[in-house]
Amino acid sequence: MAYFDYANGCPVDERVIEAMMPYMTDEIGNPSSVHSLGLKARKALDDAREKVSMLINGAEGDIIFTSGATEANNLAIIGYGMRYKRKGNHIIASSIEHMSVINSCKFLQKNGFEVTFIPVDRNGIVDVEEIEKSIRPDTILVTVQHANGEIGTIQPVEEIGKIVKEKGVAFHVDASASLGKIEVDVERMGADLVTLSSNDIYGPRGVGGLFIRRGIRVQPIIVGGGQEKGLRSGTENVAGIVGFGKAAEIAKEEYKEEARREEKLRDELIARILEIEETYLNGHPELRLPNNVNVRFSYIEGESLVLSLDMEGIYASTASACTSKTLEPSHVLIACGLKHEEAHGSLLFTLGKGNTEEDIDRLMEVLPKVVERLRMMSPLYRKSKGG
Amino acid sequence: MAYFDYANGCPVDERVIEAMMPYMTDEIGNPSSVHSLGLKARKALDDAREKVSMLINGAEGDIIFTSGATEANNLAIIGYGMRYKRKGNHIIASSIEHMSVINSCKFLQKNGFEVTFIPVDRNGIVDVEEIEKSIRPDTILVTVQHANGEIGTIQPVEEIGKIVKEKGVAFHVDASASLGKIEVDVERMGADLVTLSSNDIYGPRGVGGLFIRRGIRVQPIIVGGGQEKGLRSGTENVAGIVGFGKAAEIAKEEYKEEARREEKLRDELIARILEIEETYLNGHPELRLPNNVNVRFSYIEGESLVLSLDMEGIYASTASACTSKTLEPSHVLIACGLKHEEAHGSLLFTLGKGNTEEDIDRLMEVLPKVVERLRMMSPLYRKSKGG
Amino acid sequence: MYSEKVMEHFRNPRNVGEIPDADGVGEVGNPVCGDLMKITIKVEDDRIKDIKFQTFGCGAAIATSSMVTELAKGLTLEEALKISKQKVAEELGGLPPQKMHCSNLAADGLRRAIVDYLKKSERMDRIKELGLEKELEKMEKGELDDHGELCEGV
Amino acid sequence: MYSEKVMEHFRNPRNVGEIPDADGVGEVGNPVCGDLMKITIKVEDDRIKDIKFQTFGCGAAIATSSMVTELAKGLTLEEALKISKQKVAEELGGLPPQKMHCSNLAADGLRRAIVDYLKKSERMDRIKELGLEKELEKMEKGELDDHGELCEGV
Ligand SMILES: Cc1ncc(COP(=O)(O)O)c(C=O)c1O
Ligand SMILES: Cc1ncc(COP(=O)(O)O)c(C=O)c1O
Repeated sequence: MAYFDYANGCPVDERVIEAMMPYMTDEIGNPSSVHSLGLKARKALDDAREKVSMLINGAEGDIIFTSGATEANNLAIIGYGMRYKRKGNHIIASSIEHMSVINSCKFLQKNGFEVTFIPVDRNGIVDVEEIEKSIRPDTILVTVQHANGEIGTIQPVEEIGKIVKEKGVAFHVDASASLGKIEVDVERMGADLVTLSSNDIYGPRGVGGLFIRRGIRVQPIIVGGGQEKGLRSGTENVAGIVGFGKAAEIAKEEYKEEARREEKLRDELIARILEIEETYLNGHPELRLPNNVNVRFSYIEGESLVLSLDMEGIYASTASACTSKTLEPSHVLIACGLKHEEAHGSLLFTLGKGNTEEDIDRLMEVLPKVVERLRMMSPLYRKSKGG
Repeated sequence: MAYFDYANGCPVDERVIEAMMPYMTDEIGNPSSVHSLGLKARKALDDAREKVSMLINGAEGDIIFTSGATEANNLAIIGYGMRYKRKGNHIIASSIEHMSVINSCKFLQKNGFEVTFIPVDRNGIVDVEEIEKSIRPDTILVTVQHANGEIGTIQPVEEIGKIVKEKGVAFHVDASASLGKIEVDVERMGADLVTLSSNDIYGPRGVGGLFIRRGIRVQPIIVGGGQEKGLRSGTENVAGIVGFGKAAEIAKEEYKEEARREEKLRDELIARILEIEETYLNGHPELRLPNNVNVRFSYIEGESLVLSLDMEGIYASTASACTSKTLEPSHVLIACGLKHEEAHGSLLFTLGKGNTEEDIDRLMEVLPKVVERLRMMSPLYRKSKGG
Repeated sequence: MYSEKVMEHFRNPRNVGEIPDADGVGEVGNPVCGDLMKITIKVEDDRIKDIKFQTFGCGAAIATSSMVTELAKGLTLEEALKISKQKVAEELGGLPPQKMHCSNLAADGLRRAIVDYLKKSERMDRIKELGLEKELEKMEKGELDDHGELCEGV
Repeated sequence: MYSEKVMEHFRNPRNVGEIPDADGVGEVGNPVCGDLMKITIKVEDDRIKDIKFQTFGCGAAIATSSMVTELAKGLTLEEALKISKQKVAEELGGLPPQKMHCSNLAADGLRRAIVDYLKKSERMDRIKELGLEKELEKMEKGELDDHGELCEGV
């Protein structure tokens, strides 16, 4: 077996599971309970908050824990938009944001906002000048992801942050895909709101967070008992949050070395895949997450590639996992200017801690054959070869 | 140690942890991934959905998994209200609903809805006639909890369901506190939307669900990749959901016997506590959750009681755990007509699988002394004794 | 997502390829939508003597193509025209709802191959008899099959 | 929630009770709000010779009461009047924000006990000197202390 789908699902680090376990069995106090078990739970939350904060240099703000990156993106964009709609109702987003950002923007559109989606170049880099030009007196928020989970492209968020700040507009950065892969420093980014995800750093699923800079307000989207300073109600998932905290602590310690390791594997993998004829790299050749390999193969379709690899115990994917009902190709690849048939032929490999040289050898034993087999089945291939 | 705070925090059943574990370490596919690990994850979700559905006789609808009961209540009330606001903008709720219901109603109020809160009697039973009288042509939703987590009172939801159905209005029932304690049968209740909580049945925290009857629509409150049939976006917390499913399976098998056991302990505990002078039961004497003991002690304040018991390793609470900043007493007790000072003097014991006769003996060794000590400190007590 | 039967056909697709001197050729789909199929048939005594497919597309597209060729082989043209999308999906033990329309094209491809055969053998009477004039018209105009319109990418 | 020092005072409150023939009595709070305190003092040579408290309230209310009696014992009236809520909270290693106002009443109770003593000993001049006329007025009208108005329950 060789697993190359870390962006869509990560195992939980054993040390994280160990840290979580007591909070499932013994330390079961509710953080809102007055007694000492409640106090312990409260302390565990504070401790996790501190650890996550340390990973992102977040001392100038607070972390609000959520059920994941999607909820954090909703809270950031819908929550900020609805809170400040009297100030202005224009927001700006890149066109390759995750669907949770795009659909949050669309929610605001239905509620009287105007949204400007900024184009990206062929490598997926957002047009910074266009952002600057699009900022109007009624613009209240700019949202740009740190890195794209699908094509791996890293955005010039520092540069964008500076421009946005100069204009006095709030800046949201979705760092779900970059956290634990490259440096996420909310100060250097100049970000006011930053979305974080636990599973992407080998923490449990069902947990995420939103960094909120001091002085920035959002309106909650889930209301109730007033937990998380009133910004996110619902009994806190203590074990999950403790796990996220532990994962953040481990990431801080280990991610740089691991990133270097994965980067080497990535570069080797890209080089070897591109040896297959009529195969191309998607995303930026250098400004790219250390664990991301996104390629396209002419004449064949991604899903059948994934299924063919699956038959050999190799796990890859076509794009960011979301339950697209429309069978449309990834909006990210289309935004990068790929033709639909090119987008349909794309394949995503994301590396993680478990991957080794051997995995790559195993993959490269299988992949050329699979590509060849599917091409032989494809009417497009025959045509292009003069059929 | 004796833990009497199960309503605010439950340990996770060991069998549940065992069921969850593989989905944290090996079966890490994303349910939206095409490959076979994705398929396994998808099957695990379906399996959990089936198990939760079985527990509530939910074949006539679907379960949407959420991050907890709070989110499910938000989805039910805000989601239903916003979806059907063209049909009418009046909703009805009991006055002792959980804050996640009350604040969802208030959210709708701010968005053009009118909300009628129905009073309850001294025992916490909602005034059914008043519900019937309050239904107007523009009423679109009635929401009444199955049982109250704080005073344990069980509502006549079947009767209410009938009335509501006759009027052609949708019926939401918050069954978070009753699930796994008494029978929750969505058909007998005649409910269209039912809120479920995982931790209350010894499943993990951070997971809940909303039963949605076929034909009923809600607008999502968290948007993104379109998971959970588009009603709840965000990568599914597979391990957590599997845990919830396993907990539901166990509950179906075991809850009745356990409820009988706890009921006996409860009755003994109530009888023995009421032997302390000037002590009274809150909530209904019979229509009451089998694990709920809520009592008030004249002249003393609840928090100091909780802290005093905590010093002896006994864990109880004052009310439903929410992070009240206002120091106001429980809105539930006030709605039952208690005076503020009575509400302040209330104490909540909730029983669970771990409790034994010995726990009760231990508690009853300590409680009378603690009450006596605090009363001796209280200026009210001295006064009443002719001071 | 897919049934065992779908996966079996995906793993071992029947009748892959192109008949060199085919009597009829049917093409459906559009690479823009992620699906393109080409069916070639050999006909003898109004019976499908041989059939082969080529497909660019997802697992469902490949499996349905394979299934259609298996179902059609040996049938009379009239019988072969009765193979519906529904039937193909059933024989495969069902398809995911979102795959029913876009990736289940092979029956249409077969239909077009038959029309092409009848046209080439100048049997317009038979085309009329079998109610295939509209299909022929579309093919001559180079129109996409119905599915093309479903695909938002076009 | 609470500091160790708070818990220590909660566990072992100092000076609990009521001085039977007290020279001054101060009552603050309102059971409706969940807090009521009664401070009794014995005064000799304008010095607090003895002090006791009774409190209905939460952990913070009991701990702050205990702390105030400990701080005040032996001080001159003038010194005792300088004990602020802030000081009490500091001495306890801090209080949770939501407990600062409502449950931290004991300094007010002590003030009222002192006013009561001065009034009973007919020392209106001293009351004026110490700027306590307003407090006296409130007490005579049976008005609640400031805290009563904070409490939404009233
Ligand atoms: C950049 C980015 N943002 C947000 C998300 C959403 O994360 P989740 O589905 O865990 O909520 C993802 C997930 O892949 C992502 O890549
Ligand atoms: C009746 C009821 N509904 C909803 C909730 C909210 O549950 P959670 O905080 O787990 O979201 C509770 C929690 O105590 C409850 O008792």
